[in-house]
Amino acid sequence: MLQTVLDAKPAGETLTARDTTLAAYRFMLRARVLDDKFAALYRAGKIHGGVFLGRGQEALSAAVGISLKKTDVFAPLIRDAAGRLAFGETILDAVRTYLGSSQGPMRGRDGNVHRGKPLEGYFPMISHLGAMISVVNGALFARRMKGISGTVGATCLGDGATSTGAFHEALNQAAVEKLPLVMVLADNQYAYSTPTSRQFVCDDLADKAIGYGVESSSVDGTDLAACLKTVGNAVAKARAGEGPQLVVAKLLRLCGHGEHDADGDILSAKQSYIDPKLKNSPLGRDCLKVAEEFLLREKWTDAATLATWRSEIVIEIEEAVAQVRREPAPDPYDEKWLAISSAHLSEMHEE
Amino acid sequence: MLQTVLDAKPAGETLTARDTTLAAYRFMLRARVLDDKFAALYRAGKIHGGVFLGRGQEALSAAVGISLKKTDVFAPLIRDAAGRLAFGETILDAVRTYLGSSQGPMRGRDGNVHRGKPLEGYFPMISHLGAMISVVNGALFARRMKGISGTVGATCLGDGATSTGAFHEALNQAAVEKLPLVMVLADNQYAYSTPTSRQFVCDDLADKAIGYGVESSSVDGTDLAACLKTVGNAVAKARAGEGPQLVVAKLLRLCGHGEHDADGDILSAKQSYIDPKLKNSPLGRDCLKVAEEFLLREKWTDAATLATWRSEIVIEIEEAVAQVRREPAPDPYDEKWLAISSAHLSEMHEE
Amino acid sequence: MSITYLEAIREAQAHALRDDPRVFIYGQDVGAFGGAFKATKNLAKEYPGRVLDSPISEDAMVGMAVGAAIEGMRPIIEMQFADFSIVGFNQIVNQAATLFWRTNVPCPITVRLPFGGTEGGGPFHSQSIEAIYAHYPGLVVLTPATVEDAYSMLLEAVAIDDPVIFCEHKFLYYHLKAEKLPSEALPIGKARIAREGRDLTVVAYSAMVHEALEAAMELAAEGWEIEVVDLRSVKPLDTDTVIASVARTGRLLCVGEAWPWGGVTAEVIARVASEGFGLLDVPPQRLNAKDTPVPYHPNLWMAHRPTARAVAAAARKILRR
Amino acid sequence: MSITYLEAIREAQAHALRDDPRVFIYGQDVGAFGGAFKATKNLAKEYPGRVLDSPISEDAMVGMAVGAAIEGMRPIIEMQFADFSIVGFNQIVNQAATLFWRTNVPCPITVRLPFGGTEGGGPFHSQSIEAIYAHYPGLVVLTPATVEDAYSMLLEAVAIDDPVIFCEHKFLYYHLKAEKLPSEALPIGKARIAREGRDLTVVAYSAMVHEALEAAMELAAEGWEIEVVDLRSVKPLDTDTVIASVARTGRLLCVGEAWPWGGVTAEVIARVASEGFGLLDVPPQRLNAKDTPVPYHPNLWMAHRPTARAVAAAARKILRR
Ligand SMILES: Cc1ncc(C[n+]2csc(CCOP(=O)(O)OP(=O)(O)O)c2C)c(N)n1
Ligand SMILES: Cc1ncc(C[n+]2csc(CCOP(=O)(O)OP(=O)(O)O)c2C)c(N)n1
Ligand SMILES: [Mg+2]
Ligand SMILES: [Mg+2]
Repeated sequence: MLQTVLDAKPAGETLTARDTTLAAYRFMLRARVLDDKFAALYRAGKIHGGVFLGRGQEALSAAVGISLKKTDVFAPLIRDAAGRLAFGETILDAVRTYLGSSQGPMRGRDGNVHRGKPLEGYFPMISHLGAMISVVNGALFARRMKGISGTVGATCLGDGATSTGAFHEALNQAAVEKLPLVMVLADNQYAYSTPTSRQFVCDDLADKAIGYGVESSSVDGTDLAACLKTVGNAVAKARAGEGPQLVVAKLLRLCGHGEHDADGDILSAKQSYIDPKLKNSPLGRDCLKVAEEFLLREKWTDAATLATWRSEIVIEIEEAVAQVRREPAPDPYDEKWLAISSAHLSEMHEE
Repeated sequence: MLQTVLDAKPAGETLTARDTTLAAYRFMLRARVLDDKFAALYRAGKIHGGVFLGRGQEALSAAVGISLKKTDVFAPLIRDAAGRLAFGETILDAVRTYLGSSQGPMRGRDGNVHRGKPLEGYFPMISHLGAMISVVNGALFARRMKGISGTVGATCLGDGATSTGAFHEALNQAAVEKLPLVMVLADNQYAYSTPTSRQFVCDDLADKAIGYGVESSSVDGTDLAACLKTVGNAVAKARAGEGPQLVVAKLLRLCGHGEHDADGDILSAKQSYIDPKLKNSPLGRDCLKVAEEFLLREKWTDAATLATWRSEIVIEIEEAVAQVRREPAPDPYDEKWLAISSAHLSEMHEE
Repeated sequence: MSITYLEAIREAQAHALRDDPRVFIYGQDVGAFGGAFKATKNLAKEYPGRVLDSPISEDAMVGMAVGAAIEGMRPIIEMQFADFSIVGFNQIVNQAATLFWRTNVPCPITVRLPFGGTEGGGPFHSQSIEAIYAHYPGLVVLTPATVEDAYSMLLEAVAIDDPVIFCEHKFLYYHLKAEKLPSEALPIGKARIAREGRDLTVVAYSAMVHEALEAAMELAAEGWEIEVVDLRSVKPLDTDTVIASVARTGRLLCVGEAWPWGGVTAEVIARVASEGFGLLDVPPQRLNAKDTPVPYHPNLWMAHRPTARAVAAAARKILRR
Repeated sequence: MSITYLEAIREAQAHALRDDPRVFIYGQDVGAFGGAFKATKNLAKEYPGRVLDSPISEDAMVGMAVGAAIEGMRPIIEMQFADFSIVGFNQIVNQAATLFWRTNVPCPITVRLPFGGTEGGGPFHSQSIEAIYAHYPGLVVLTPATVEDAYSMLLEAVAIDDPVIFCEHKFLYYHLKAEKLPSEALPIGKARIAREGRDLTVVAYSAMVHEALEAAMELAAEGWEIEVVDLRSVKPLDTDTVIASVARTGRLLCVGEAWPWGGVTAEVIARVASEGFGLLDVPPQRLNAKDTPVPYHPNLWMAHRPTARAVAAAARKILRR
């Protein structure tokens, strides 16, 4: 949410493209540094289970988060550290979830990218791909029933997830109900190791919109300014009641599928399953560098400021990690082992 | 299958449009009379469970069945009596299944439209809509692996079933594997009572093909000649290796969803949920009458012959029903209550 | 006046819609048409905009209910047949059922499953699948056997804060009748002694309660007094009431219409064996459907599912030990 | 040479591909990449055209396997995690599992489910869902606990004519090792006495066999002789071997990593209570995971699943009665 960043700004002043782009860039940077930290913690054996990064996808993701309002609904996926931060997630909550702190929103019950705060419109993904879309539909539907207007719901998905039945049913449902859903597809050329040629045959994922009767737009996912414009437009259209919007961004995953997947990291693997041609194509550009170059070229900032921002963020993240390390881990004896909220209806199997 | 009907024809002679159309018409007529008989048996309380008719959809369905070869694969749905007969099903087996005869292909274990003979490429539907498509894909895939070429797999679906995840996953799968699948959609304007406006938003279901990267064609489902041509072309293309083909036919269901659904029968209900405007539109034409008029106009047959055919079919069906009535019903004591074929691995729960 | 089990379900929904603006109904053909079984007859007219036809998208139907529940609504999802809920299974067991535990946000949705066998239903319109829902943490699974329970338990299902799988038996829809709707009811989680007896406890639920009662009548003529426990809810399962009954009778037969492996009957017997072992005078037994798909032909179907005669026969074996 | 549980699974598939031209493998990332766990490493290269990457379409993956099976093939489907098989559940339980009974045409497909908890797996990469498959008629459900069984049972799974749910435990993948692959094996459907003892029968399967064995060692130090039965296959379930063991020990503890309601432990106890009641000296007990989703944090996870310590504690209670 742009508002959160720009709270300092005197009320009434309108936001310039410069403001927005700078704010978005800073979320990208925060996400990149945070992801790098998670990767380092993973290598150091400090994280249980998987680590999933958004490297190379920060421009798109930040554009989604920043285009939303606090009162909107957002269901991010595994590569959306930037979007999450831009939507209002704190670094602390991200770290808490990865480290399983009992103080985090998931209280050690769920971890890594499976985090959110449903009552704040920030929906925590379940792992089953495509499953969050209809949940966002439901929230939007409910708001309409309650007479709340102007809400948008955004959700992110990869190219591979378009092959799920859940994706299909939910996008169609949004179209039938004419819901203000913005579905953002990050076509990063691979689903884990599987290239898009084994996933779909249409020329461009945006073609899929036609069959659902929804609007679509395509964007270069490595270009922050373009992402801001395209995603911003889609959000605006959805908010204006023009129905579901599909946004398809082309880009490349600049990391392994997860941090366990060394072969999937085109940047560092000796032999990667990622086609090196893609790396050298425009898709393979690092959106963070592209954004920096853009900002410098436009003279919206300078190199020294960029360096300061980065070091500030590094410190903030280190502090967050240090703090979370001191927080108590969940204690199984204190845990309420109840899967339902109606305690009187739950079954305790004493062992 | 055309061949079965025209077996009498000296080998080598090519089939004319006249031959094909007449053969298809006769399957339509057989299906209509058979369906009417099932409806009568239902009203007389002689059928357990539901009865589902294809009234108004015989032209399309017959066109599918007749366009296939004996060695092809066919997975029909609930409104495909005509296609089933044209693909080679006997009236006897249809009656046996509806009446639950132990001599039928389903041996009283399954009934009504849930019938087929898998080893003959005639797949018996399960009820879950969309679930048969990937099964057809699998058969086509297997044949390709085995080096068998020239096979086509056809499957039929309604407008409502396009909303299922199974439809999406399977059509996409066929596209990715470039399988010779012909998916025939009967857009009969309703799914049970639900109009297409609550089911999808695209202008025409054929638009869906684009997102899957498959070819599509549209046809007036009330026009036999058009159906034969369009479906025939699609089958030929699939057979020639051009990948999956989507055929969308527009028509109207001229019966209730099932025979229990009096309100759904636009022909006889006083007040139907079917929009009367549709009945009076070209979509509402009865394809059987349209075909008869066409045959007479072309002078490919005459009214007397049509009447003879009908009475011959009536007799054949009455005889089949009479015969099946004499066949033994399944006997629970003789039944092998084993859900798996490896008898040594099955569990017998003695009660 | 008399009211059927099906009408009770309609009335409960009308009641819920009337009293609670957060309630809405979503399912195939539930709108103007009133549902495949007419369980929502006229409700779309009476509550405009709150009873909506869904596309044939069971996964998205449930997902949307979860999202609406997060926003404070109380959606009721009608599956056209329980058997089709399987294509929405993921959203039920992995989305709805995990929400509270993961996030502390409750998920008050009700999924109505018209379930169980009827004549000619066949393999895909007859299934009793309560056990696979009960296996997952996070769900409440209800199986009303009476008109009164159909009504009061559905109302309670909508009222409670957790996802409820409401298994309404199609076989009971039309022929089960009551004089009037109840004004009070046992709470969910309590089983009911449907008939008292001291010789044998027969535990049943849903349609099987009626087979058990009929068997009890038959056995009464032979001098046996059978106690019939109607579980009402299979999760939570009221072990206490079952064990108290076994304490009185010393004998247990558990009857279910579902498949044997891991069904309600297995769970009940496992609990009684663990927690009430000493109360059992003879081995507890169970009677289930056969371990095959549900057959189409009535001859086969009647042999596939437990009937009053089969219950009586199984009971006699236990009584004679 | 030493071979892991995971390598045994790879070897079994290589063996099947080599010996039977009808076998092929289909699943996400199983091709050039060799699968998320590398269970198909190099197989795509060694058997060109027979190890194929699928789209992320579990429903269509299973449906396609059924169609191929009808055509005489022997497909192996790899689910990336057992938890995701739920979106292919309908095709498994309603399509594959009903085919033979409905049509007399067998359906020889094998669905591999990498299942069970590991550290940090969390709610959706840890599930043990064998029970919901076993509940449905028409499926064979296997749960190998050893490297040898992983190999021989997978080979047998591919060979038999029915749909097999092959539950391979992720926790055993890397750390369970054997000297060599077996040349002979118990047939599917037979349980195995993993350790002999006369004081208590502990029935377990998959990873829990190892917790049970560890508990048995711990208890041996206290003078107790624990018999551990490894079920190997949960459907069919070898009741005879279990009952024969209970006949020797008079005491039964059943351990499962799945949720309690209607799990394998319920089924085993229900059977022993019904068929071997008189052999039990004290009430049979079960030990399961807790009835909540599987937690992410190892502290919680270790308390959620039964561990050797928990097994030993539960065993002591039974032994002291
Ligand atoms: C239904 C389902 N099947 C399989 C998986 C396992 N899985 C997790 S991420 C992934 C690849 C996703 O690819 P894509 O959608 O392109 O997203 P990306 O990772 O490229 O961002 C797979 C197969 C899953 N999470 N859900
Ligand atoms: C997954 C699933 N959900 C619900 C049903 C119940 N059902 C059977 S037919 C039908 C309507 C189908 O409509 P359509 O696909 O348009 O075919 P038509 O009946 O019009 O030929 C429904 C909802 C089902 N069979 N499968
Ligand atoms: Mg991708
Ligand atoms: Mg239709």
